[in-house]
Amino acid sequence: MVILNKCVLEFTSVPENVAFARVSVAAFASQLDCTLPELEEIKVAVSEAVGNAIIHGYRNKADKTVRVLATIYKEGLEIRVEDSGIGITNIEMAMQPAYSTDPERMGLGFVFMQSFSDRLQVDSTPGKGTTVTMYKRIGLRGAKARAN
Amino acid sequence: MVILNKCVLEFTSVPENVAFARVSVAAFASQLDCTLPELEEIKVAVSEAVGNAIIHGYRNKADKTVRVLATIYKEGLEIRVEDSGIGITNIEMAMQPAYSTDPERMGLGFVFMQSFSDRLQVDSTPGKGTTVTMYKRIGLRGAKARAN
Amino acid sequence: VGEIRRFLRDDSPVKVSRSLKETAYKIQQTRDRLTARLGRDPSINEIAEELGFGREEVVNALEAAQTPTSIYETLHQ
Ligand SMILES: Nc1ncnc2c1ncn2[C@@H]1O[C@H](COP(=O)(O)OP(=O)(O)O)[C@@H](O)[C@H]1O
Ligand SMILES: Nc1ncnc2c1ncn2[C@@H]1O[C@H](COP(=O)(O)OP(=O)(O)O)[C@@H](O)[C@H]1O
Ligand SMILES: [Mg+2]
Ligand SMILES: [Mg+2]
Repeated sequence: MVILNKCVLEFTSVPENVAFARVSVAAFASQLDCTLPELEEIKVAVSEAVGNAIIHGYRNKADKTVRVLATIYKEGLEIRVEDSGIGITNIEMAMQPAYSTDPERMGLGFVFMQSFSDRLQVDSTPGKGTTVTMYKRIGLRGAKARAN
Repeated sequence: MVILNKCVLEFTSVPENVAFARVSVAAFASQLDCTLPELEEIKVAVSEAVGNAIIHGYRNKADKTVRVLATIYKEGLEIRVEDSGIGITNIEMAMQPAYSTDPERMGLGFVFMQSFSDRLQVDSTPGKGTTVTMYKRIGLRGAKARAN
Repeated sequence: VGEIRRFLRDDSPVKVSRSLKETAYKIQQTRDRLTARLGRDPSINEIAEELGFGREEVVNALEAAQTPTSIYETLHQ
């Protein structure tokens, strides 16, 4: 697949940076001529993945680093969110709707990520960290599509 | 100085990413309780520095990487823009108002960066690259200031 | 899922993007109103609080309203 553009964000694991990551990835993705509803889905997916990295991966420790990689392909967008936190022992269970290790939480983060993505991959090693990779087909439209 | 928050952006040297960097740094800096005019100045300064990295540093080659580091201190904001491009031989001359190596350009980029910054530092090695560091005092106001 | 999302997320950016231009206009109005009330330029935080948005969304809306070539523009003509 042809890479058209790429960016990496690296930031401190504080909750304020969830909104920062959401807006930044959306600004980057808006180059793809996506629709506003698509942009909304991107924002939600990024918020959930980055929130998970901070809350679960780093158990709210504020001195860690979260990495977000966004890649624009001719055919779509890939978003990868990485932490070097506690990791997930049972990925399949973690991804079940309404499953959460925290009784206060709703366990719907992965549901949103899944509903956004055409392909969602979660790689995790307990004690090492977690990588969530989401891929979404987004076609080029308008002037950009005609130029291609 | 106490660091409150930190982020790094790394992206491809294509002109579309000037807007991406501008929005991202502005979203990050909005944590500092700056005013809208201050935000505008931040955006302009980032656009000029990132634009210079792409246009001059990399001579518009699209396969290079620009790095932007933003750090929020209790007292203000530091923005650093780095390229590994051609570098600047005479920094003092480059920073003169209306000086440009390109006759089509206005040579006002450094003027905007200077007017934004309380401290502006340019480090460059010909053949190695350029780092522009801008620091701006931005006081806490309102709720945050009262909480401190 | 969209439905659930709208119910669950209190910081949902959905309201903002409905019309980013309209939002940008509201931001300017709010800024003027707060400037009159406070006797100084309000911070983004104060504007965001007044409007009930996140401050990053304020940044986003302002940028979108400024960038004529952006997606936002073409969608709201
Ligand atoms: N980055 C991560 N690191 C460690 N555990 C994670 C991570 N992301 C998700 N998890 C685990 O997966 C569970 C389900 O996640 P999610 O669907 O987002 O629901 P919630 O965040 O509401 O718990 C979490 O409760 C947590 O145990
Ligand atoms: N990152 C950079 N790498 C190499 N040269 C640079 C860089 N930034 C600025 N310059 C040099 O400094 C000059 C002045 O920059 P600036 O004030 O932004 O004006 P302009 O971009 O309009 O030329 C440029 O013309 C260029 O020669
Ligand atoms: Mg979650
Ligand atoms: Mg310039």
